[in-house]
Amino acid sequence: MSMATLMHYAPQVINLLAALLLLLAFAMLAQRRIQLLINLFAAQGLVLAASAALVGLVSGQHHLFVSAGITLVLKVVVLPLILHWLIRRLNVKWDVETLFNIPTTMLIGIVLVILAFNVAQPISLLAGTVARSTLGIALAAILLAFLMMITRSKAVPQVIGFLAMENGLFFAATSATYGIPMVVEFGVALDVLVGALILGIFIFQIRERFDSLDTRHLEKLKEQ
Amino acid sequence: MLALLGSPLAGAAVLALVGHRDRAAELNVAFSMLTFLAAATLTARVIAGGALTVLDEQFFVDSLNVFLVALTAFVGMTTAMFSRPYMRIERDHGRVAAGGLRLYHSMYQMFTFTMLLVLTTNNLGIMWVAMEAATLTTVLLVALYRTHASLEAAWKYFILCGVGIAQALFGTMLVYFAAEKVLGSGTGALLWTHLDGVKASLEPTVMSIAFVFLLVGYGTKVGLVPLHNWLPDAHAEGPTPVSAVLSGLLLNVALYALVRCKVLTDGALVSGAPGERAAFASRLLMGFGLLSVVVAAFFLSRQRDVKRMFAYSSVEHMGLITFAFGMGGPVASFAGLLHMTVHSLTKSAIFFAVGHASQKAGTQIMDDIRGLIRSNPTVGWGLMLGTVAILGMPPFGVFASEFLILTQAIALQPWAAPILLLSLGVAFAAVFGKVQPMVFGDSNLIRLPHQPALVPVFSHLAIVLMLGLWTPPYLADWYRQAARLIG
Amino acid sequence: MISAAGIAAQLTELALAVVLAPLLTGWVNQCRAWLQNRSAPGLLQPYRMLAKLFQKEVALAHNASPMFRTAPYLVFGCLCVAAAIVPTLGTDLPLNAVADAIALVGLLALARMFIALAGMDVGTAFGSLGARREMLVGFLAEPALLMVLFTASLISHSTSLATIVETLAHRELVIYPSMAFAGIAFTMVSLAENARIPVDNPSTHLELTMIHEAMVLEYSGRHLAMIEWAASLKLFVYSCMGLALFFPWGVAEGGDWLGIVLALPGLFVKLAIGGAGLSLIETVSAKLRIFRAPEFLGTAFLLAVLAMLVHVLLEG
Amino acid sequence: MLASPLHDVLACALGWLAIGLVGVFQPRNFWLVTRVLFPLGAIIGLAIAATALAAIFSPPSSLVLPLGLPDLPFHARVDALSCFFLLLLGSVSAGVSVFAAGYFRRGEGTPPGLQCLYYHVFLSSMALVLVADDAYFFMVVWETMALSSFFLVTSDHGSAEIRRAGFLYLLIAHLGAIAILLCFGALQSGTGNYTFETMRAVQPTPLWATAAFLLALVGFGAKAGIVPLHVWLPEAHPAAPSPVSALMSAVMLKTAIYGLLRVTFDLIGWPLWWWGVVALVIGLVSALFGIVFAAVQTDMKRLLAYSSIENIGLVMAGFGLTILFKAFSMGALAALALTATLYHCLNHAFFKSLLFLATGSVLHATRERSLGKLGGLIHRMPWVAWTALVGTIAIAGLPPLNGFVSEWLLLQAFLFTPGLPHSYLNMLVPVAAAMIALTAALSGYVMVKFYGVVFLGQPREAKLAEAHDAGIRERIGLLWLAAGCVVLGLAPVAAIGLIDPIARAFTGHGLALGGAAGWLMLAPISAERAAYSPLAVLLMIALLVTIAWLSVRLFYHGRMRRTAAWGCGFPHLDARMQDTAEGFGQPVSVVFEPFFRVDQAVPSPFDAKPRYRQSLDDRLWHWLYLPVVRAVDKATALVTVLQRGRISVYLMYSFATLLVLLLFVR
Repeated sequence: MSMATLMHYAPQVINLLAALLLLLAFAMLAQRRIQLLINLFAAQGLVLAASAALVGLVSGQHHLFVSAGITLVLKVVVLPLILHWLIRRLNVKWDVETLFNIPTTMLIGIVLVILAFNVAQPISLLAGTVARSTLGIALAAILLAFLMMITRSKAVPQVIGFLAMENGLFFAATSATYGIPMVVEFGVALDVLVGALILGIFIFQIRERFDSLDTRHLEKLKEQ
Repeated sequence: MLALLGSPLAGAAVLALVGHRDRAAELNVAFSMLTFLAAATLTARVIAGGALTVLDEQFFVDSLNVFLVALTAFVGMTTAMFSRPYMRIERDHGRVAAGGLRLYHSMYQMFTFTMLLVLTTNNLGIMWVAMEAATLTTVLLVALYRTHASLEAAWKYFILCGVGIAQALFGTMLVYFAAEKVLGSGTGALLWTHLDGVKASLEPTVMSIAFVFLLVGYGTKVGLVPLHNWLPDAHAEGPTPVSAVLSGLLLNVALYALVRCKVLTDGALVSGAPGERAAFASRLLMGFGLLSVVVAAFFLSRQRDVKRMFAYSSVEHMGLITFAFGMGGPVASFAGLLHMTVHSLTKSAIFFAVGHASQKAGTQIMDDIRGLIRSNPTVGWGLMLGTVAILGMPPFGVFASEFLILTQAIALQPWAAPILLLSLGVAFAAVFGKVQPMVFGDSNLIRLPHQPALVPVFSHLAIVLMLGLWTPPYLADWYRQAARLIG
Repeated sequence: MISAAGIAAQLTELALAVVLAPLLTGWVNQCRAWLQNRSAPGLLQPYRMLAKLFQKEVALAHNASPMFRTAPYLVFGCLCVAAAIVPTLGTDLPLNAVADAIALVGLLALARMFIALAGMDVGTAFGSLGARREMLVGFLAEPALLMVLFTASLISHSTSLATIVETLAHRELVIYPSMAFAGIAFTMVSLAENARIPVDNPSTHLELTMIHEAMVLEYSGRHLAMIEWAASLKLFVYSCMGLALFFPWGVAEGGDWLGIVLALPGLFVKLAIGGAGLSLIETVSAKLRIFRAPEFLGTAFLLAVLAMLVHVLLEG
Repeated sequence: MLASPLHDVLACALGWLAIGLVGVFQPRNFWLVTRVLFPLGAIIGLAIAATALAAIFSPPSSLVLPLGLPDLPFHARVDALSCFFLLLLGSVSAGVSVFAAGYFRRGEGTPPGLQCLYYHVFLSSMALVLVADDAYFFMVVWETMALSSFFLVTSDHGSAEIRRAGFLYLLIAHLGAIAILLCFGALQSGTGNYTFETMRAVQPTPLWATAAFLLALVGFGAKAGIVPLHVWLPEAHPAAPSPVSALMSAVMLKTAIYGLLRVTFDLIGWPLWWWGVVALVIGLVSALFGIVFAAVQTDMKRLLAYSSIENIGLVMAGFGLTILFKAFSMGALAALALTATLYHCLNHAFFKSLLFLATGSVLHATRERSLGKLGGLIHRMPWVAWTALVGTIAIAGLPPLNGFVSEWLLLQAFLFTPGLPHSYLNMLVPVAAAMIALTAALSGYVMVKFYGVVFLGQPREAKLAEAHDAGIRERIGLLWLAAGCVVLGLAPVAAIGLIDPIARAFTGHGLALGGAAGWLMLAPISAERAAYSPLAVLLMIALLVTIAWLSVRLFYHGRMRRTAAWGCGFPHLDARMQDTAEGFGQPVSVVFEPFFRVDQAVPSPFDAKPRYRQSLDDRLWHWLYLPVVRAVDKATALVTVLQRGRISVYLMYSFATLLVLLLFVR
C-alpha cells in the first residue's frame, strides 16, 4: 500500500472508525450486562487507538503513535482487566438497571447526536485535519457517555461511563487537533489511571460500608 | 519558583514515608512554612521585576497568579498550623486511624502542590491535569473518616467533579484547536502567554463553544449553581482543615482557571464577533454568579450542619466573585480579587473556629452547639467575628469588596444590584440567626485535651479587618495590575 | 411696647381671677340649685368653704411624699398664670407675649399632671383610679381644646390670645362658620375639663363614678383648699377663654385705660350669663357612664378638627 | 486644640476607641473600667460637645484620611449639621458615661472590659457617622455602630429573649443598611464616585432622586424605628443595659435623622413636595402608634422604647413639613419646621436618656423591670425620682421644660401651613395638627402612668423596701441630663441660635430671633403671631406658688398630722389595690382598640382561682413581618428541591446546563 493510497483512504477509514466509536457508544448506552459493558469499553479503546495511530500515520505527527500505545495499554488492557477483576471480586453479576428504559435512553441519545453535530459543525468547517468531520462524533460520544452516567444507578457502570467519556475526549483530541501536546497527554493518562484506581478503592469501601453498590443508597446527604 | 513547587512535593513524599509518627504534624507545618517562604520570595521578585516565565516558558507568574500563590501558601500554612491540634484530637477521639494520618499529611502537601501547579503553570493542559489531580487528592482527604457520609460525599465529589472537569478538558482542546490555527501545532499553542498574545485572532465561534465547556468544567469546581451539588457534602463531611482549604483555596484556584479562560474568550470575541456576542463570556459569568448568590442564600436558612451552612456561604461568595469578574472593568475585577482574598481568609478562619467548636460539642449540628463564648471565649469570638465578617459587616474587608462589587453593579448592571442585596440580606438572616445562639447563651460544651490553635483564626481576621479599613498601597497596586490583566 | 395700662390691666385681671373664681363657682351652684328647684346656697358659700378648710389641720397619709404636699400649690400657681394669660379686660397684657394659646393649654396640662401624680402618690385605690380617669379625660379633651384654639389662631394668623381677641373683636365683623363648630367643641371640652356633668359630677361622692373627687380624696385642710380654689380658677379660666374666643366684644384694645374700666362690667355680665348657661346644661343632661366619656370627648375632638377643616375650606 | 475642629473630633473618636482597647486588654479590671475609663469617656464626650459648639458657626472643613479603599479613601467633613449632632452626642454621652461608670456592677453578664470596648466603639462610631463624607466611610461606621450596639444589647446573652431581640435588631439594621447603600448608589447618578462631595455637586434626575429618598427613608427609617420598621426597637432597647438603652434612644436614633437630613437637604438638595407628605404621614402614624403602644406597656423600658417611636414620629413629621415648605420655596417656614425638628432631636436626646438612666437605677435597686412590681420609690430613691420627674415633665411636652418648646415650634409650623399651593395638602394640615395634639396629650397620660406607677403610691412588692438610691456617679449623670432638660427648656433662643446656621444652609432662611425681647422671648416669626418665654412662665409660677404658700402660712398655720390614708374610710388598704400598669393602660386599649391584636382570657364566675390574662400584640407583626418570613421560608423549601441527594439528578443538572449553554451559543 503506497503512501498515496493510504492518504486517499485514510480519511474514509477514520470516518469509519468514528462511526464505529459512535456505534459502540450507543451499544454501551443500551447494554444491560456489565461484563459486556466492559468489553464494549475495551473495544472502544481499541477503535480509539487505531484511529489515533492512523491519524498519526497520515499527519506525520508521530507522537500520536505514543498516544495510541498508551491508549492501547491503558484502555484496552489495564482498565478492562481491573474492572473485570473488580466485578469478580465484588461478585457483581447482576444486570445493569437503568433509570429510564432503554428505548427512551436511545431516543434521547439520538437527539444528543443531532445536537452534537450541530454544535460541532462550525468548528469542523475550520478544521484542517483529515479527521475534520469526526469532531461531532467525538462530542456525541462524550454526551452519550454523560447520558450513560446519568441513567445508570450502580457505581461500576458509572465508572465505566466516566472512562468512556474520557475516550470521547481522547478521540476529540486526536481527530480534531492531531493530539494535544505530549506533556499534557501524559498528565491526562496519569490522572485517568490514578482516578480509576481511586474509584476502584472507593467501590470497595462503598461495598464494605453499604453492602451494595447501588448509588441510590448514597442519598443520605441532602437538604430536608 | 522551584522551591515553591518542590517544597510541597517533597513534603508529600517525606510525610508519606514518615507516616503517623508524632512529628508528622510538625513536619507538615514546617513544609507549609517553607512553601510560604518560597511564595513570599517569589512574590517579592514579581513585585520588583514584573511578570516572569521559568523553565522554557512552562511556568509563568504575573501579578494575577502571584497574588493567589501568596494567598494559597499563606492559608496553606495557617491551616497546617490549625490542623496540628485538630487532627491530634481527632486521633484521640478515634475518628481517624494512624494510617489515615499518614494519608492526610502527605495528601495535604500533595494538594498544596497541585494547587500551586494550577496557579503557576503556563500550560492550559497542565493546568487541567493539575486541577484533576487536586480533585483526586481532595477526594482522598474528604473520604478520610471512612464513614458512610464521608464516603458518599467523596463519591459524589469525585463523580461530579470528574465529569465536570472532563468537559473542561474538551474545552481546553477546543482552545488548542483554535490556537493551532494561529500558533501552529505543538506545546506553544497551549501556553497562556502565547495565547494571550494572539487572543484577538482566535476563532470566536470555537472560543465561545470552548468557553461553554470550560465554564461547565471549572464552574463545577468553583461551585456555581446548578453545578454546586458536590460542594456542601464534601465540605461538611471531610476533616475541617480540608473544608477550610477547599473553601478558602480550591474554589479560588478553580475560579482562577476560569478567569484565565475568560480573558482569552473575551479577547477572541471582542475582535472577531459582532457587538452582541462580545459580552458572551461576561454575561454567562454574571448569570451563573447571580444564580449562585440567590440560590445559595436561600439554601442557607435550611441548614442544620454548621460546616454545610458555611459551604453554602462559600457558594454564595463564589457567585458574587464570579459576578464581579463577569461585570469586568478595573473596579469590579479589583473587587473580585479583593473578595477572593478576604473570602478565603475569613472562610478558613471560620472553619478553624467551627472545627474547634464542633470538636467541643462532639457534633456539627448547630442546635447542639451552644454558648461557645462561655466555655471558650476565644473560639466563640473567632466564630462570631468571622461570621460577622463573612456576612459583609464592616469594618471587615468582606464589606469593602462587597461594597465595591455592589456599587459597580449599581453603576453597570442596576437590575442586578437589588437582587444581590436582597440575597445578601436573606443570607444574613439565615447565618446570623444560627450562629448567634451557638456563640451566645449558656454553654453545653466540654473542654478539649489540646490547646486549640487560635493564631490562625485571629491572624486571618486581623488581616481581613485591616483590609476593610486600609489596603496597603503595594497590595492595591498589585490588585490593580491583576485587574488590568483580567480586563 | 407694653404700656402702663397693660401692666395695670394684667394685675387687675390676675387679682380678679383669683378673687372672683370662687364667686363664679358659687354662682353656678346657685343657678343650678334654682333650676333644680332646690334652695340655693349663698353666693359666697365657696369662700366660706375655703376659709374653713384653711383653718383646719392637715391630715396627711403616712405614705404621702413631698410631691403630695407641693402639688396643690403648683396646681394653683399654674392656673393663676393661665388665668393671667387669657385676656378678659384688655389685650395689651405683658404676659401675652410670654405665653400664647399653646402655652396656655400646656399650663393646664401641667396642672393636670401634677394633680394626677398627687392622686397616685398615697397609693389608694381611689387615688389612682381618679388619676387614671382624669388623664383619660385629659388626653381626649386637651387636643380638642388645642384644635379649638387653632381654629381661632388660623383665623387671626396668630396663636397669641391677645391678637386673637383683637382680630375677633376689633376688626370688621365676619361670621365664621368654623367658630360655630369650635364653640360646640369648646363647650363639651369645658364641661369635661371642669368635672361637670355629663362627664363628671362635682357634687358626687359616689366612689365608682368620681373622677376629680376621687383624685383629691386624700387631701385635707389647706391643701384641699388650694385644690378647690384651683378648681374654681380652672372654671374661671375656661369661662374666660370661651368668652375671649366666642364673645370677645367689650375687651379693651391696647393700653386704653377707659376701655379696661368699661370692660369690667361687661366681663361680669358675660360671666354671669355663661355660668347660668353652664348650670342649665348640667341640669338638663344626665351623667354619662365613664366608658362613654371617650365617645363624648371624641366627638368634641372631631368637631374641633372639623372646625379647622371648615376654616380651611370655607374661609381660607 | 488641634488644627481644626475636624481634627479634634477625629481625635476624640480615636480617644474613645483607645479607651475601648484599654478596656479589652483589662477585661476583668473592674476598678480601672469604672473609675478611670468611663469617666474618661465622659470627658471626651464633653470635649466633643465643646468642639462642636465652637465649630458650629464656622464654615465646613473637610479632610481626607489615609485609610479606606484605595480609590475611595475616608473623607471626613464637619459642617453645622454635623456639629449640631456632635454636640448632641457629646453632651448626652457625657452624662450617660458618668452614669455608666456607676452603673456597671461586678459579676454581671459580659466582663466590664468588654462592655467598655463595645460602649466606646459605639460612641466612636456614632461620632464618625456624623463626620463621614463618603459612602464607604459612612457605611463602615454606620454598620460598626449597629454591630457594637448589637453586642451591647446582647451583653446579657444568657436569655433567649434578649438574643432574639438582638438578632431582630441587627437584622433590621442590616436590611436598612442595604437600603442606604442602594440609596447612595442612586445618588451618585452614574458618576461612579461615592464621595458626598460629588453627590452634592451632581443633580440626580427626579426619578433617581425619588428612588434615593425612598431608599433613605427605608434605610434610615429602619434605624430610627418608624412604623412599620419599628419592631426591633421595643425589643432591643429594653434588652440593653440602661446606659446603652439611653444612648441608643437618645443618640443612635438621631443619627438616622441626621442621615435623612443629610441625604435630603444636602446630597439631593431640592426635594419634591410629595416626599414631604410621605414623611409627614409616616411621622404622624409612628407618633400615634408609638404613644398608644407605650400607654399599654407593662415593662418600664418597653414603655420608654415605644415613647421613642412616638418622638421619632414627631421628628419625622417636622422633617416632612420641612420638605413641604422647602419644595414650595417657603424658606422662612421651612426654617421654622427644621428648627422644630432639630430641637426635638436635642430635647428627646436629653429627656429620654435621663428617663432610661432613671429606669436603670430603678432596675439596679429593685431588679425589676415590670411596672406591676414597682411603686413608691420616691421614698427610697429620692434623687432618681426627682430627676426623673424633670424628665417626665419634659417628655410629656409640658411647659416650662424642653419638650414643650419643640412641640410648640412644631405646632407653630403647622399653624402657618395654610397657603400651600395644593388644596389637599391644606386639608391634611388640620388633621396632622390634630394628631400631633393628640399624641402630645397621650404622652402626658403615658408619663403619668410611668411616673405614678414606678415612683408614687405604695411599693407593690416587699423587696422594694430594700431599694437604695443611686450612687454618686449615677446621680451626677442624672443631674447633668436633667439640667440639660431645664436649660433647653428655659433658654430656647440660645439653643435655636445653634440650629440657625443649619437652617440657613438648608433653607436659606433663619428664624427672626433678634426681636424686642431678645434672648428671653422665643418668637420665631414675629411676636405678634406667636411668642413664648419659658423663663418668664417659670418665674411667674414660682412667684405665685411662693406667694400662695407664704400667705397660707402667714394668714393661717402650718399644722399637720400624719395619719393613715383615708381611702373613703376603707380600712384594709394594701398595695395591690392600686391601679396596675395594665389597669392604667386599659382606657387607651379600649379607645384605640383597632391598633391592637387583643388576646384575652376572662375568667368565668365559677373559676376557683380566677385569672385575667390579656396580651396586646402589634398587628403589623402579623400583617407585614410574618408573611415575609413565610414567603422566604417557602422559597427556601423550593430551592431544597435542587439538593435531593441523588447523584444522577446532579449529573443531569450539569448535563442540562451544558446542553442549554450549547444551544445558547449556537
